[in-house]
Amino acid sequence: MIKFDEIKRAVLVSIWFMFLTFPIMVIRVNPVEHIVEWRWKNMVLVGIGSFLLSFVWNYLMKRKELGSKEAEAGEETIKISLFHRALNEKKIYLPALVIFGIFTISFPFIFSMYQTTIMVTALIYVMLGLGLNIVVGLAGLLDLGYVAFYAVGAYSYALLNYHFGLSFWIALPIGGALGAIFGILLGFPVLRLRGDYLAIVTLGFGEIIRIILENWNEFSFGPSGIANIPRPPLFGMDLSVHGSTTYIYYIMIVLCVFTIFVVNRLQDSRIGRAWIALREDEIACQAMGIDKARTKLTAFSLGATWAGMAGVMFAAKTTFVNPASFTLWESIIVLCIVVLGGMGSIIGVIAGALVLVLTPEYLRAFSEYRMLAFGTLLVVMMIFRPGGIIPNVRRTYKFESVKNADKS
Amino acid sequence: MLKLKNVQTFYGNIQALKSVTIEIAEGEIVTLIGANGAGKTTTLMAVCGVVPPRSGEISFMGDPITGMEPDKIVSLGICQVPEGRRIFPYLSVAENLDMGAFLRNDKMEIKKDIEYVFDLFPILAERRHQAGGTLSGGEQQMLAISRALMAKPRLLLLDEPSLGLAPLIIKKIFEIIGKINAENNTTIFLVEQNANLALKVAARGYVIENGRITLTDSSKNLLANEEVKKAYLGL
Amino acid sequence: MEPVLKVQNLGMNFGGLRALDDLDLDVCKDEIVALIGPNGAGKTTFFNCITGIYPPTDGDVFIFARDRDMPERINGLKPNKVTEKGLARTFQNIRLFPSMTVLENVMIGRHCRMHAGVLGAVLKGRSTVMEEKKAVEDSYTILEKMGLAQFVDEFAKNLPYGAQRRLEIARAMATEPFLLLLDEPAAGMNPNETQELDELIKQIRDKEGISILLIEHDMKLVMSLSDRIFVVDYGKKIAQGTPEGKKSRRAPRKR
Amino acid sequence: MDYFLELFLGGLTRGSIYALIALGYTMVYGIIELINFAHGEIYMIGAFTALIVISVLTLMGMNGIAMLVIAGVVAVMYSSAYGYTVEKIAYKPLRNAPRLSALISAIGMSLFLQNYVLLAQTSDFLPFPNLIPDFEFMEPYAHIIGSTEIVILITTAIVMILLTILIKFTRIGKAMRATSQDKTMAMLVGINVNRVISVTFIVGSATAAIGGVLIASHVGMINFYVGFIAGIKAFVAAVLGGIGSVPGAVLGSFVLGWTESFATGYVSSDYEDVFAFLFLVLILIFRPAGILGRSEKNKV
Repeated sequence: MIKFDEIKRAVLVSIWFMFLTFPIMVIRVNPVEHIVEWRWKNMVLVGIGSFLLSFVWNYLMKRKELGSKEAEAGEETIKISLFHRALNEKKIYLPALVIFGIFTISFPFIFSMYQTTIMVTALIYVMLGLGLNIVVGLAGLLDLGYVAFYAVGAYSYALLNYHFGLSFWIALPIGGALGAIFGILLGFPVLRLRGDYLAIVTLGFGEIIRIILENWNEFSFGPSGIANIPRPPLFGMDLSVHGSTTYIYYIMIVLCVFTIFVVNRLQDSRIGRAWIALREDEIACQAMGIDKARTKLTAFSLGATWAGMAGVMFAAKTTFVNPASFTLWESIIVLCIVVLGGMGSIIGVIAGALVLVLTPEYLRAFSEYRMLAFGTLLVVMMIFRPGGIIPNVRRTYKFESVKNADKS
Repeated sequence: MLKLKNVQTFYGNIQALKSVTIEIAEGEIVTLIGANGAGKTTTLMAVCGVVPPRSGEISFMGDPITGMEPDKIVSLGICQVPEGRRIFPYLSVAENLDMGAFLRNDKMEIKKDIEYVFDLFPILAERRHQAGGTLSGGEQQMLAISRALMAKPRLLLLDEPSLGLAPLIIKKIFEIIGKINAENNTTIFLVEQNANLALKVAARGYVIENGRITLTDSSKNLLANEEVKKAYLGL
Repeated sequence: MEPVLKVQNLGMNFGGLRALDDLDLDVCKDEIVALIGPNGAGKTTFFNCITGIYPPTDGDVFIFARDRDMPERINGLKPNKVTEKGLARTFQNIRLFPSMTVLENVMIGRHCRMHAGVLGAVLKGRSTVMEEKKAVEDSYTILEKMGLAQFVDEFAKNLPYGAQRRLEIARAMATEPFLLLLDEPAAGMNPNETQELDELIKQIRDKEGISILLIEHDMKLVMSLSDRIFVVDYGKKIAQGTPEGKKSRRAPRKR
Repeated sequence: MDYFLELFLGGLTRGSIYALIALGYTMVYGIIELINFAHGEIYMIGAFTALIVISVLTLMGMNGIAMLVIAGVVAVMYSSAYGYTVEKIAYKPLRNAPRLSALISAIGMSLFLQNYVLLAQTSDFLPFPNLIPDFEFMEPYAHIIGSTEIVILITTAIVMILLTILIKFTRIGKAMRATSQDKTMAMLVGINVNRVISVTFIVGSATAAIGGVLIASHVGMINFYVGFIAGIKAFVAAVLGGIGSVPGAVLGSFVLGWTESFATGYVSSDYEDVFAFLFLVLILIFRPAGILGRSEKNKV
């Protein structure tokens, strides 16, 4: 039943939005030719649209409140853990994993090269997301300049190849190592900074790297970038474009599995515990004998290592790098992947990367509106599902399970 | 004057208050005692509307105030001195007092009341231009009480005024609490962990355990009660 | 009696404020020493100076570690280094890691006695696995001693208040200290819990051989526990003595 | 010397504009501890609204400084309305959520507003008429400072003074200060915290709109993306000064303005931003909470 109050509210909302959008939606100006175009139709659309959306919004808000009520009554725990229980239930997750594995392996043969290329991009973002997840999700350090390390990786392959003819397989670890070194370089001065100060300094660092790449022509060839970067070779064979895309796809799969493996191990280790403790209380952490500086630097450099390797992959995939690929927006998108997917949750970050990279790609049909939709998605997700797509339920150390394992 | 009926509140997944019922008459000093985390502070925050109850009713002077915005509740004459004092650290003592009178417009009266609280706590007059954050714990407690008095409350809620203070200062603060009640007929609802002190100044008391009121009686009887003695008086 | 901690002429300035002034204090082996005084007297600042949270402006802090006969100066060391040397502390307002389990909290205390690095974590070799297993066992043993074993898998934030205070002590003990610094351990405890704490602290001293320096307002607890008492006010030491001698003298200065 | 003075005044002008935008950042941050990423877009919408009003009024035959004033007033009105609405939709439901969630929501809002203007208007740069006449008395100094710059400096000064009065002496200003220090306590003394937050967004958006109109007439063109870049700069300025501090935002803006101006003038314009960011990093190393920021001493 829709109540009178709600209708009144919706009418007010719709009037407010008609007023709000009036100059920008209705009037279009062309100051060059002195033309002013009046689009009254838009006003009607905004009015009707906001009238209807007001109901949807109210309904969702009510459900959100109800949802949290249920959670408080202890029902939500069952709902959440259904998914996580599935993860722990061998009968369910093993077959799922097998099916998923077969699907991933056969992907390039089922779908077109175009699809494979998109998937490679998505996988690069999976890697970036998992790397940033170490910094933001585990250690709780807000890094807005993550793209800098991505750029370091990409340019190190491009430049090493250009000057010394280094091959992809040598450049990959070097890119990772250079990323780590830059991570430490950035980490040192910002160790004392907290929260948003850290965010802005890392942001600045990202911009500095980009601007230097753009302007230092002798070093980086400026805005025009470096072209003709070789794709990864396979035993000296020259692969066709199609073949090498498939090849890169498999390299990416292997790298992603490797990343997941490493991040997973790190999470459950002495260092992983220290990160989480550091996120919760720095002072108590130090009082417990944890070296704050070292622990933070480890997080920074590990995160940067993955960005560096992802950068090498990016250069190898596109065969061309220029500074325009490493803007602040890239950092923001990677951060969105981590938060939207579910901070600290590996599956969540993977899901986040796939959603955020693939959605805009497949929304190309509505290309004009896709960024608008993307922005809306971010806002709506954060309001109605703040934990992310797959919220992290941290595996805690269960003492009994350790004990039982001893006996068996 | 104040009535809580079957009030329940939640923080996230945890139920903080489980069906709390309390009644306070005008002019009384009533205390609520209990252990850390039993729900004392939550009860006060529920009355002030900061933690709105999920169910149950709260009424003040016969009118329901459940779910009202905190600022509306304050304007009715309910004022709280919260746990940990919560002085505005970068405002001066005078400005802090000014904030207490935020909802009032009677400049002359406000001036008089400032004189009154300076009379109660002369040390505050000395420090009127000092930033609130630089005061010592005891001075901050005095300032917090004064700030609440600046609102001319009909019902004053005090949350652990003795917390972290040296015994002599505690004694002084409790004397003043009695004085405020006697001089202005201000009703006082006192939450304390220091049951001994609280039951001496209050006429009646409630005991809260794990979000439930488990006992209510006159202070005299509570002081004599074996359970209370064992758990809260350390005898 | 051989000392484990010796503090000489310790001074601390915050801007123009002299928070600590020429403070001397020492703790001997197997001793429980109490530091008392009114609010704002500088007790917690004293703790912070010793444990490296603030570097003291002047004076010296010496420790006499078990396995070394030479005193060691620890002024200005980072807090984590101080902890490594064998001084562990708790906080006035409990600072646990709320969304880690009880066991994990104690395991964080083990951190500085463990060695596994990034590579160890990734490769998960034999030594890492063994170390991890040992850390779990050691932590559980400490929890048992502190009477917290039943909470082992609970989140720290869900523990009752008294248990949180004890967990903080357990976490500090996991760092294998020779001196434990307790900042108002009984604050906010009811008389029953305080009684239990009294026994617990004595046990830690007697069974573990850990010396204890504590700040406390609850005079009953101080009198029952401590071998010696130091009284500070305005950052200065104004008296020191043993509990019996203390009682006859007047209570600390009023404000 | 003239060159130095020119750069100095140029830096001051830049700084003034950064300050107008940075104030919004810092005020919002002071109250709800949120980096309002969409703040730059509010400024851009202010500039666009002004351009639309000017175009319409020009068609109706109006001209000169009166038109600029009308455009400015409408821009301020609309920017405030947008700021208010953005807060209600994207931030208020997240009041108790983790801070990172609110930040992502702000980023989403920023993206939305950019593309909203892009779709409803155009992606091209549009020329923005400079309606500030060349003052005759400025003639002898024209090589050092132009009329537009003078107007910018004076307007900024007036806005700053008004804002200081608002925060220091008015009732709502006191409520703002109290809210920024302790939200729960502010509620307990009877402050309507939601209203204070709304007012903060409105005031911050209004100053941003003034900045938007001024910079648009200074630079002479706008597009949907100008808000993002200016927003980042202003944010840097706010952090430089100590985010949450109003005088800090102003000081940080001037410092940033001068750094850029001198770096451009004496070194190279290519690396203007590099210098700005390096300077930021340097200052934060020595003063981790910014020039005038309160270094939060973590109570142990």
